[in-house]
Amino acid sequence: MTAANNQASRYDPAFANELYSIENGHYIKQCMQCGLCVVTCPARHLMDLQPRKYFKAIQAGDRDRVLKANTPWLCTSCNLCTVRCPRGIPIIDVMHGMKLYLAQKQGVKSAPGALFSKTFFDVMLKRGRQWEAWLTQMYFLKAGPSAIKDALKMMDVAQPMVLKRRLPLAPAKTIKGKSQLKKIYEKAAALAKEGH
Amino acid sequence: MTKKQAVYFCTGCGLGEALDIPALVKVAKSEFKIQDVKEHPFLCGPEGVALIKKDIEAGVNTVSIAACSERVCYDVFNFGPSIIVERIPLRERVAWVQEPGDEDTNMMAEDYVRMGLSRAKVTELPEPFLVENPSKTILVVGGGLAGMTAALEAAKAGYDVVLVEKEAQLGGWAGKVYKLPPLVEPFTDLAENNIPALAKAIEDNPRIKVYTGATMESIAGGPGVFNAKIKHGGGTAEEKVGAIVLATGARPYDPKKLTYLGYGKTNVVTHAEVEEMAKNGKLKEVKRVAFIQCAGSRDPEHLPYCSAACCVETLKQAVYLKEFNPDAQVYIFYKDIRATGKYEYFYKAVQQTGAVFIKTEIPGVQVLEDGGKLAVAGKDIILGEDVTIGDLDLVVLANGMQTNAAFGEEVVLEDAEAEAAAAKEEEAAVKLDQIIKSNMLNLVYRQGPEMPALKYGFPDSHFICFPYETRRTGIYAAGVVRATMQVPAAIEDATGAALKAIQCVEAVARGEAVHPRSGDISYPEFNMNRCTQCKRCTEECPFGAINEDEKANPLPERTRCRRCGTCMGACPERIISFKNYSVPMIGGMAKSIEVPEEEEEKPRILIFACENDAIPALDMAGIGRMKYSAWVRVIPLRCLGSLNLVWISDAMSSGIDGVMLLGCRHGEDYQCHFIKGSELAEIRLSKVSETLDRLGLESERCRFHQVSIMDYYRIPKLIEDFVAKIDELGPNPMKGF
Amino acid sequence: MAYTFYPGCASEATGKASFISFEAVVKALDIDCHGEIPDWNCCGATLVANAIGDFAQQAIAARNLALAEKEGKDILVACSSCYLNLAWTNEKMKTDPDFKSQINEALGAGGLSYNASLQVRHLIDVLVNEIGLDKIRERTIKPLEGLKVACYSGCQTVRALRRPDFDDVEYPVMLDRLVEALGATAVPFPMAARCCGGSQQFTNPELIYDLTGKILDCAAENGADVIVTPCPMCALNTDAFQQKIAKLKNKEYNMPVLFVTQLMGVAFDLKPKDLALQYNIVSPYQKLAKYGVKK
Amino acid sequence: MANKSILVIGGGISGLTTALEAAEVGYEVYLVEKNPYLGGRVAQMHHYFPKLCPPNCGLEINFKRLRGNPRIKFFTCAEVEQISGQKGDFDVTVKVNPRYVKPECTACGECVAVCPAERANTFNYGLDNTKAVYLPHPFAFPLKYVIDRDACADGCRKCVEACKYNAIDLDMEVETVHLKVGAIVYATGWQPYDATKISYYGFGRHKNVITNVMLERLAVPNGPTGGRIVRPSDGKEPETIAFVQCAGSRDENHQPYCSQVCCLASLKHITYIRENNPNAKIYVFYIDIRALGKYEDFYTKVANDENVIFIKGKVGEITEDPATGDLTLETEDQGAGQVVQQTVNLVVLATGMAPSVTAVPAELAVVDAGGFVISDIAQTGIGGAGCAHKPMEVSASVRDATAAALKAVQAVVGGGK
Repeated sequence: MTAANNQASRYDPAFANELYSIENGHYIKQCMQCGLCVVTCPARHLMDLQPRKYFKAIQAGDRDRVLKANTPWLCTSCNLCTVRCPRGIPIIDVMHGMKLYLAQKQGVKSAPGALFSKTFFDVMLKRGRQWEAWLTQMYFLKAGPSAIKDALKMMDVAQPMVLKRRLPLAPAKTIKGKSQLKKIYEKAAALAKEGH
Repeated sequence: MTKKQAVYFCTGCGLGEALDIPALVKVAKSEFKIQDVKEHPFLCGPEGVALIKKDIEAGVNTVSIAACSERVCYDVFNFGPSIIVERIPLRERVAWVQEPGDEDTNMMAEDYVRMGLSRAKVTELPEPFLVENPSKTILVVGGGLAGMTAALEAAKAGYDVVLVEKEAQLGGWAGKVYKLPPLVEPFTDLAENNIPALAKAIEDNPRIKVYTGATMESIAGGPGVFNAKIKHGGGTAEEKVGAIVLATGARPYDPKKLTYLGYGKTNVVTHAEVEEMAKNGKLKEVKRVAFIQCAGSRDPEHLPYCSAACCVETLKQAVYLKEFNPDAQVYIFYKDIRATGKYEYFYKAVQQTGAVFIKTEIPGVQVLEDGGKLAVAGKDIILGEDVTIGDLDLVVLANGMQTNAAFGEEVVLEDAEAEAAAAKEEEAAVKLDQIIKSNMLNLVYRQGPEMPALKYGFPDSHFICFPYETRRTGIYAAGVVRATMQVPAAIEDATGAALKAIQCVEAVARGEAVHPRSGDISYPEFNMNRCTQCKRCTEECPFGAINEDEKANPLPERTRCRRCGTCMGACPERIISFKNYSVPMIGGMAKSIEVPEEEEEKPRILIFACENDAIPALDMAGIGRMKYSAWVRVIPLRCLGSLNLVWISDAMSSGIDGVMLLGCRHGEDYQCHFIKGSELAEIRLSKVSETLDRLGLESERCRFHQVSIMDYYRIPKLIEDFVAKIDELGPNPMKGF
Repeated sequence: MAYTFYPGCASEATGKASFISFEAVVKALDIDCHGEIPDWNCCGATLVANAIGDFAQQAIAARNLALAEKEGKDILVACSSCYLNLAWTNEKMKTDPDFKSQINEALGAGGLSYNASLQVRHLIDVLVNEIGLDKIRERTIKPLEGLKVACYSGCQTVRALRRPDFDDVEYPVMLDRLVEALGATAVPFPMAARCCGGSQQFTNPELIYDLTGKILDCAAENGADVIVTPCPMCALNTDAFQQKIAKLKNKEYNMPVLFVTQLMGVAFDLKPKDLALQYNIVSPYQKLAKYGVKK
Repeated sequence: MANKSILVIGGGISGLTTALEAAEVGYEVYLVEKNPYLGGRVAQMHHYFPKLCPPNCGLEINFKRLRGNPRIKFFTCAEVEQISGQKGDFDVTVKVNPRYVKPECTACGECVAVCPAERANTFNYGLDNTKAVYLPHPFAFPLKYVIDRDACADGCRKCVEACKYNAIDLDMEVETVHLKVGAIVYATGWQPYDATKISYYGFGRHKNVITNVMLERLAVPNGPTGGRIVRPSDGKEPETIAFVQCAGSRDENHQPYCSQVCCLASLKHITYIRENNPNAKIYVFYIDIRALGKYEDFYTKVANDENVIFIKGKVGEITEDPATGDLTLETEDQGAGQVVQQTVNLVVLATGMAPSVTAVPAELAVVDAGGFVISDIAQTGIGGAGCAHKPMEVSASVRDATAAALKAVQAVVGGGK
């Protein structure tokens, strides 16, 4: 790849436009690069690209860097950047959109956050409510062998939880309107797809 | 008018306690032979005022009020236009700054009474200078956005207007653009080019007479009586006008000087070229475009200033590109996005079109040719890496602007040059105004044909508080000829200039001065019998108000005069005076000061102070009860530019030990309301040193200080320092001669 | 003012103590909140939008609003994350007509609709602004004198509406006032609305250790005896992860984490079972002993 | 017949200008000012940029113009209460609040000497106190004292007894004045954006976080510190100072527009500090430096000072070290590509301009979302001038106010559309 080509991919408007068209993606255009989100973000020290640069990379259409960045997966939805953003960008909503985009593009196993979110959703849709103990088990099962090690590291936290009956292993109630919920979801997902 | 003088002493506000009032009464009665001398414990109260009014009814017409400063109680002591009122500021300048009951305090008060009464004795009621049938027509030179706005706004206020445009059609630069940036809420949408509508409104307005394809051949006269000759259609038209708005605009910075940003390469264009392309529908095929901001601007090698409008213009053109081709991709290389005020909304709106902003250093980006296409390379500062944007169809240089007033040769006044050279040998010389022959007004003024230029060739004005301050009375520059600005600012500027022009013609009709001595009806009279044709008055008048005939006799254009008295100060023969302000009058005040014998060891220091800033500052020192030396006596001047050196030599020869001048800051950030007054005074003072030395006097006995109105806390210290210096020098050897 | 209650999924597991003590406090203060939204579903928490997008998640959340509207009473929420989702969805329903019609189209697929007639209120908001601190002070039988409390509002509690309508979004004070009405001392706690790491326990555990660690440090440095929070997620991270973080940082916190309703229960002198202290991981008994709390 | 007189509301630099410019054309003007003095916000400034000259210099000229012009009638302590009618024929009710000091006041100051009560000095943004009877500031025009009755001790009449001129009337009541005018110009100016609303900057919590307008008062010789720029916490001269630009401006959570003056104001403030302390080190945190036109020269001058460091990045958190009162700012330094913590002795927030709240009749005039009065005076007979119209610096305000004078003239002569 020549240097010029490399540069071209760094400023690829087609890629920028693709991301502008995802849910809430259009907000990224109005970032004026003040950098307030960066100092605001509690997870910034773990990010490959801190939020401002992440948005700048999207505006530039820098495909490689955007696709590789762990930025959205570190977002905790604490909302602080969103309430502070001087340009009114709902940053956590943008991050939701990016996470959905990345999961669709790269598969739910490409990032732990993608898998966890998907598992959470699956449990919820199936039962109408969350069942935290089940969610945890499902997640580690789906994540595969390497995750088991992580799970074991968590045992010191999980054990007292179980002891204190805060992770009931018996399934919680499911709701009556499960199919109603599913219909609502499906319709909403279809509408959202039409919307952009 | 036969004077009938009366003097009133107020004993309130501590004056009665601090001063020996009977002694002051005695000065008035015995030294000035004034019969009507009264005192009152509360002169500004209803009873006190009634007392004065009763005397006026009985025939008193010259009232001296020995009480507070003229800056206060101005309304209660106003007895109408036929009564002369002189204020003797015993409160702020004596009682509140001196030890009460002290002998020296009282001597000081007595001298103030003497100065006040000697002034009251000779001052006269001024009568206005009225010209016959003054014209109230406004001449607007330049038919672009600012000029058209000024013309229309003046006409809407009921004034006749003559509008002169050098091109065949009205519109100027704005007439050539495709659209204008947003002008109204919500400041996100481009405005349609309203120039045709403005032109139509002007055409339809019976008050406006338009000359297109026309230039100013000459403008002679002054406010109310300008004689404007307009070159037009092969001939010359003549118009009598009252005031002028100069709105000749700016021109884009010459792109030929921007080869370092790729100008000259195919498809590297300027803002103006994009406007043309937009108008001709040539942007349809353009897909990838880079703008380079600050092309020439903010660059010491080119235009050190910011051209103010280019950021918004680029944002506007970015919208064009999207309008013609929704797939267009815009890149903007910038240093700072200067979309000020509500243009922030526009900036955001343009971001929403998907334009990419790249912060970079402008001399530093490179424009490259890349296989029939263009590429721009530079450092993306906030992404932290070098970038190259290639495959560009167009590179647009935001090439800024330069005032039209900056083009042309500089005026060299031959004799002035010679004199300046001679003066240079004496070190101090009055710097001549830079005047550039830009062929816009062609004034028949002795000082040169155009407005004096400020930095970068922009004509007036330099003031913050008074942006329509002008050094050519009745001529107001507006729009981008005066300063770089965005479109809404140019519209406001032109509207304001129209108001000032209207105000000027009304003031001339009333025989009044315009800013800053607005309302003043006094004017300088020249006793030509004694004129020696030295030309100092014509050269030093900051407003170019005095022409000359072939024999170098001054020809004052009275309506150009701003009544500062600079000519009066300049004249070595003292032939120039106002009815209520003259060399003998001020000299008389100085001479009225009683100079004690050397043995008494009571030196006397005379302060000439600018009434606009130094005098209020001295008042503030009084209000703050700050103490300063009892040796000083202060005489206010209209402007230190009116300082005549004879006052200093007279003071010195009468035994005054020192003279101090308090004037405004001068130099590039001058604060003198008459532009050059304080500077001239300092230069004159430097010339007097030689004379003093010849008299065997130390030139350190005269001192000049630049002070501002806020220096009141510093002035007592300046005075003390000077007193110490005088002590060191010892008494004036001229004392008693 | 009458309310319908939205308990949220945590009420059935990790945040069980919140649910139990809430019910007791509602009773003690005689708050007119006598039933859950019938057949409520998960609000989507902070995760569902990642999997299906904001709009679809908000449609799911809106099902609860539609069900509640049938009850005709405003919604009271104790869980901060649930509050965020429900209140924000509700706000958009009220202010964005396009959004409203789209959501109603989705709800229509399930035979529901929502006319945006309700308010969604957070427990703290209702306690401070509706019930009032005077009443809480009055009801306080055992003033918690001398108890130093770090009032950890949590980030989502105050930022739901993205406006400072209900409390300052950065430096909340309502919880402090509430705790002070119980006779306790609210210590300065600049991290009151800072993130604990949220639901990243499995996906980015380092983040939890780091952020929750900072919160624990801040509480300790300011001399707090206990942390009080309304948020189940905040409580989970600061309580369940406390030992682990202490070990990682080689520190000792011993900082019990109480739901605000548990603390109110102590001050109101409610029955031990109503306080639900048995669910707490870091034992609170020692710190609360002088207020008559026994195991 | 249309009424040809003009009402100007607000006696700051814009209002004075509109009033004087119209009156010098020849129109009758009423000027209504809510403070007990004319001059408005600029009277509180130390210097103007870029000439670094004192505002009182220009105000003095304006007061001189006012003193000599019989066509202007002005009211201080006065507020417009009600406006009805239409262009060319407005009825206006003006409420004149009691000054408690009559026109007979000679400003001798005897009352202050005996007054036992104090009040926060609003002219100095509360940085010090005055007596309950006070002169608003040394250059106050008109030079008359005023009493803050809320600050008076119950039943105290010491000032009344001390005044030889019987100029104090503690029972003075509100007066109502009715005016008939043809055009109305709002020149009510601006107020500094309330910095406590930007809670992460800690204004109000951290003592050494001040606003730009407070710095003006600290720099001015007649201010609370006699012109010494010192920290509120300990009165020490700061060695390191940070300027936080766009504090509340260009921010949709606060004021979405750019206030236009804050960049230049901070550059000016840097000159104050550098003059005060030749060793002071200054950090400026900004998004864009907006120095239009020839103001660029001023920017260049300040930027060339090696003790001044410009950092592109909006400041996030400001935390205080309670022991020293020092402050640490956290910002993304975009040039360096990293988050930096900068500890300084003093932080100055460059808060922007919020329009001053006024009772603008909605049915007669147009006010934008930010509260600025934007209707065309020539068309509606009511509009704004200066910072009541939009955010701008002094010289632009004067320009705008002069333009407003012409628009008002057009309105009363019927020349507008």
